[in-house]
Amino acid sequence: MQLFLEQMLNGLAIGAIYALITLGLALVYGILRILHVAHAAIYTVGAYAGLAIFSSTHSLALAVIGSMLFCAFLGVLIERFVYYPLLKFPPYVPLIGSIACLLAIEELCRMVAGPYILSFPAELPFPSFTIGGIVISSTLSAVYGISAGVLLLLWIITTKTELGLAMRATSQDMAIASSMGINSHWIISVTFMIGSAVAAIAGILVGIYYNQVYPTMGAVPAYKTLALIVVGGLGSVPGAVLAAVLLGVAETLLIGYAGIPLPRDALAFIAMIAVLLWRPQGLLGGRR
Amino acid sequence: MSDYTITIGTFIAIQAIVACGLNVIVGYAGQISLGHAAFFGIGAYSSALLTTAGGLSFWSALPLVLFITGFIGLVLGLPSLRLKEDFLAITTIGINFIVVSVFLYVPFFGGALGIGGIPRVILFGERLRGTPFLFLCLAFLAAVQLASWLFTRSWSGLACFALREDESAASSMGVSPVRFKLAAFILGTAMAGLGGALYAHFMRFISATDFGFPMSVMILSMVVLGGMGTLWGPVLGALVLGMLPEVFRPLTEYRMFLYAALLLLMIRFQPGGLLGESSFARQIFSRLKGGNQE
Amino acid sequence: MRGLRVSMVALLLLSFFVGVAVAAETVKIGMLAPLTGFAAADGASALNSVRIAVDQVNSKGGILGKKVQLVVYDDRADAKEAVALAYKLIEQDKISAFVAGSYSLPSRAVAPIFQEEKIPLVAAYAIHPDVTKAGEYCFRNGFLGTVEGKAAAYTAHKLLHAKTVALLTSDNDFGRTLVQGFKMYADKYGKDMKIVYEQTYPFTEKDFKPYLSKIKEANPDVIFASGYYFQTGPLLKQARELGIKSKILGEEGADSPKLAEIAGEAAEGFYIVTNFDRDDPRPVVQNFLKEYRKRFKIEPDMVGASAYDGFMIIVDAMQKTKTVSNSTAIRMAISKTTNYDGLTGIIKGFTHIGEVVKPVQVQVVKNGLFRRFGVVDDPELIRP
Amino acid sequence: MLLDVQDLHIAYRDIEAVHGASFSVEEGELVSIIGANGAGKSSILNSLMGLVPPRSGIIRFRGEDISRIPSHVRARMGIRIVPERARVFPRLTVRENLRIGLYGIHEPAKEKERLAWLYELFPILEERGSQDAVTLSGGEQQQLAIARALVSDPKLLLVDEVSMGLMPKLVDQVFEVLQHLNRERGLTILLVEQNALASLEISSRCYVLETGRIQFEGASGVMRDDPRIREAYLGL
Amino acid sequence: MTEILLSLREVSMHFGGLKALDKVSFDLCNGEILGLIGPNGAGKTTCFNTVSGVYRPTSGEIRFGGIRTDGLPPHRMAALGIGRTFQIVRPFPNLSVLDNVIVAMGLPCYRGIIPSCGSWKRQTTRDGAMGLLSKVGLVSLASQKAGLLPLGNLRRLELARALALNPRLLLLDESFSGLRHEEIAMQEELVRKTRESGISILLIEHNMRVAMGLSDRLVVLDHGLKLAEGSPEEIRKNPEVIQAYLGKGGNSNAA
Repeated sequence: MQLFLEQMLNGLAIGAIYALITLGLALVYGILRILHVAHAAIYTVGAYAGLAIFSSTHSLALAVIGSMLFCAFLGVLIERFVYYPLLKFPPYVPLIGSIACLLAIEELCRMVAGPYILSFPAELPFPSFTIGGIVISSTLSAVYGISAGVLLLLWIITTKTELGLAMRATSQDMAIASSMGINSHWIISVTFMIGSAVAAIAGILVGIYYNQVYPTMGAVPAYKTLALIVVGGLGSVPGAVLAAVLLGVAETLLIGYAGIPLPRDALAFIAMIAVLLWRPQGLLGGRR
Repeated sequence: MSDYTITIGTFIAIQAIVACGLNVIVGYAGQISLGHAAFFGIGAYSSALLTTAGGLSFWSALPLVLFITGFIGLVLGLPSLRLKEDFLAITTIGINFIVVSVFLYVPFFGGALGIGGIPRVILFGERLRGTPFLFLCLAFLAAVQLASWLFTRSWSGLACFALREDESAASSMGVSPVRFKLAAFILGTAMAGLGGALYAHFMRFISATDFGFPMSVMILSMVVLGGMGTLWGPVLGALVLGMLPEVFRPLTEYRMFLYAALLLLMIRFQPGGLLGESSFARQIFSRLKGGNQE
Repeated sequence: MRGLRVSMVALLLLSFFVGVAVAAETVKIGMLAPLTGFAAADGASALNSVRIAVDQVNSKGGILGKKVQLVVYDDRADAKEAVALAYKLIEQDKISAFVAGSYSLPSRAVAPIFQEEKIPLVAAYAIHPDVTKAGEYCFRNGFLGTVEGKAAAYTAHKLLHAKTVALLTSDNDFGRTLVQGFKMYADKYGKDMKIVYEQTYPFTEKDFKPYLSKIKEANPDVIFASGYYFQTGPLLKQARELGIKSKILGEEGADSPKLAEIAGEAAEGFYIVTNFDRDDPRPVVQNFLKEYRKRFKIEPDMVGASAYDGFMIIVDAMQKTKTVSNSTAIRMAISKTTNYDGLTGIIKGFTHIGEVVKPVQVQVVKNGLFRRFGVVDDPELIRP
Repeated sequence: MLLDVQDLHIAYRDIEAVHGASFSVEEGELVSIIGANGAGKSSILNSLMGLVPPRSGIIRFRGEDISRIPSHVRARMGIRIVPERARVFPRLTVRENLRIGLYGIHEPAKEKERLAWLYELFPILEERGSQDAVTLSGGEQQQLAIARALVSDPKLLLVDEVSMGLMPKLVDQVFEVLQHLNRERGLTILLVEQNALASLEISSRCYVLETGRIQFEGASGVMRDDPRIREAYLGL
Repeated sequence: MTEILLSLREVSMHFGGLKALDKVSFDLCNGEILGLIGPNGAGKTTCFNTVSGVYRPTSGEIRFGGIRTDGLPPHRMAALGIGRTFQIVRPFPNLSVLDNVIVAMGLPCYRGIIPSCGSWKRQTTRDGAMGLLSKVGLVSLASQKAGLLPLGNLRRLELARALALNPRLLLLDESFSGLRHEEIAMQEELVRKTRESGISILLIEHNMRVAMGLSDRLVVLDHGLKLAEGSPEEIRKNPEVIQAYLGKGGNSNAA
């Protein structure tokens, strides 16, 4: 039982990290219907930018804020330069553009920061707990705390603010939203900024959690998150978050608890195909 | 010709064959497939297993390889009947990841160690390597191009074009979407299987990582950049994208960045492909011809 | 677009001139390393170390009075690229010998080519058995997985006195053969050592808690955790976080200065079996360490050390036979290498299939640095 | 003149749907454009709102040429649309749909007053306030679409086929509301309708559109008995 | 005596709670032009789609030439002899006008594996297609890309495509909408000629002038129900129809 609970806690942490990375992708997909694979590159840049600022200022807060700003800018840059002009083409055209972006940014990171894995020696100011003999380490509680905080903040932004309302309206009917006075291109850019800023947080968090930052750290999330947004229901942000958490727990339990040696990266896609057969609109997706 | 050039040429020829296969699916029938490398891999693995464990020769294994990849292509093409656009795109990515995992985790396929000791192709008693093997690949490429050409001239091909352009209109004209989409999948994946078989017997050992998603993206980029749905587009795309990394070779550490950046620029400014509608090449060509359509 | 085209042409011309300019009396030794892509860090280590070797040789007057020139290309750890580049090295650069500074996949692909062209090949750290099986021209300075696996088992059994062990294996060719070696030893000598847990994990794994929680239950004396430093680093950290007290033993993949950086405190007392002993007092080791730290501002690792030796073994053979072009003679000389004073230890020689015979080093992390813990030199174990 | 349209051409790709429509709306008027389906009515309204770019022609709103400015700027100038088939935001609640109508307007006191007035006009919207709009019936969605357009106090209301798919009783209700808004509140309305007689009843002037061209216009009272209308619709 | 070619018996089509068609029955006789009319949202297009095989009706029975066809997919309907056009034109935009017609000429070849491997680039096929194009007056545009044609030409192209199937029944879905006057006249002429060649026609039309002028009989739908059926004169005088069309205010002035 204790083992099970420990595994659950681990799974939740992995799921929370997946959720942070998937979030931006789901936001972007919801509004532009683009498979934004380069999101994973922004996440990588986020980790590097955070590390660079942290090494020069020794302030984690500054690092997080600076990295978020930088990534927001990068996200908008990709949106304006690559996606927006390619919107009228079939979806694989922006997708190839996106993958080329991912590759170019990965290589750029390597050229700037070097090929070696860098460590991210920051302390996350979170306490550790012991509940009923189960230790929740400070890194684990940091992952919970930060992701819960980010998700909460995002929930507040999307449901309680005028901006969030405009974002949701734009993703549901862009033309009508703009006929209500919403500058939809600006809203698209804002969506990219928010998604990219969250990716920056995810990058820094993962960098600290595993204490490593390296050029290809986005390679696995880049494609796994695609499966997650399908499982969640294309375009549904809560669905993507739910799918991410479920996948984290499922992976952990299957591998660690049940001891089934499964190819972990394929699991997401196997789950995806199962979901598509059972509920083609995804967990929380509505009919379109 | 040096063996270096021959090797590059052989890879380009093999990739062109695979790209032609993808062109049948994406360019002719209008179905998105982002997992084409999976079929490239299935072809390579089935040929490798048939010739090593199965003890067959390349030539007797080849029809089986084409059958196997075509059949699996048929099965995995089934989602294209129900799923549209992005769902289909991501599903095909998923298929690629799952197929690679199967190669990697099922001991029958050699697992992480891959399959080695694949025999060379023997033709007229000669063990083919170097230039003769390149010519073999080029001959197969010619055959694939011929098959593509014949396909575009066949009623099946026309049916696929019609489906690509407008599925409801096509089906109201007696074109069964199921039958012809699957036909395109079978033909396209069988071509990928042929490419895979050639690859296996050229490299003489294979491992799952050769057939991952990045390879699929590479093949799709070849088709898109060359000009989707054109006969020569995939070949041109394979040529350009196959040679670019070699052209950039002197730049060592910087070459992959330049390659990616160039790919990005090409897709950004030439999304219809180098041979596609309104491409620079076409515009220049029509200007040279003195055409004044505009 | 225009500017781009112009610069591309310029680049082509430039590379052409560079190619012509160095055609003088030199000995060319080729090397492939992954300088871009996911394996770029190892490629950089290998290249850095070999550059030191080249400079050391040239500063002493080269080989038989001729300067050594290293021709290196980036293979991205991709077999396809490696094959083409092998031909490029052979035909265009006309190299006399080759250092395989890349992973198993590309090395395995190029070995038969060099064999056919009769060009001696020394693999630095590629571990797939097929590399040397390509023929008599192919040698390996790194350990076979089975050898290192046996040495690891010996270390656990004899040096760490384990009664129970857990095996957590990276799921790639190396990890699999390591476990094979480990079990070979355990079956033969280690009847009193019980394997209480065994599991493989995928290459991309970063989160080991699911496995570690299970291991914690089994509570073994030693955990043999194979994998690269970017895997074992987090693994160590997570193991200590979970309160696992078992000793943890890794392998050469974890031999990187980055390991201690990643794992921090948790790296203390972590053992590895590897082929590079930093506390070796011999001048070849200490000079290399000094030079490397000075030039690259980073600690050297086993990948680099092994590539350095791979290169130096070739140079040594050339000097002994007094030829830089007679590849048969060079090959013979390499195969007859005995008690060579290498960076990675005293190389006792090569077996008839080209596998190196040298002691396996056991290192332990103390104050963030790898220090000597012991040596496995039982010929029973280190002879493949 | 509030709205003045000169020689408007609208094309989708290469297919021209409207070939040179000219018409105008005075402040305080309720004008209808009627015509059978496919005549190009919706295209005209959409291009007034900026959702479809006109191929050529001039759209003047309060004297300013707005034919090239983006939709959201037009919305902020006081043009609002009740789109065909309502097109409410399906996964926003009724209240949120109304708040979208207020986007960019920050006058809390006035907002409250307008919402209260709209809830009085369409009580069902207050009742269903926290439901997702997709759960409303067709008629309720249509009411929501009208309320969403009205909540911002527009200068010009464009109404597109509001009677389509509604029960006859509801059609009457909706038209009554529009008439009330025009007469009592002085709201300028441009109505596009297939239901000719109902829209003639409430409008003061009327344009008859046939196959992308305005065929004739006139005061609604006169037009009602004009045989040409019957001809346009029933092919008599 | 005319025999019945197409018959609908109590055909219903429900989408969720919406009854788009509610127990609609009517017959179409051989050689007849039957008009299907009704105000927007009356269920005409739904009715059409159940006949052409796009939808499987929720209940009811459709027979074509005596064969039960409800639930058959569109390509089977085409093979049985039903050609159709689309309300929103659906050309194959990147194929030439000629090739658009040739697609339909392949109907006999699409059913078997061997015939479908045959070449479509044959002179006889081409001549046949050109013949159809000359019927609709598009010969001069044969090599143009269909996507570049104006609407009027596309409507005629769709007609030529449908005729290339050699159908017994032609379904025309608002194939006059969006056309100019002179184009409408031309199209009407084409439809009449088609009927004279022995092809029966079911048409949906908004333009009442056209529907009344062409049809032998009319079926009026409103809110998914069959409101009336009869000759154009009867329909024109039917007060329910007038109200359905012009709205409530119209009853006092029924002509």
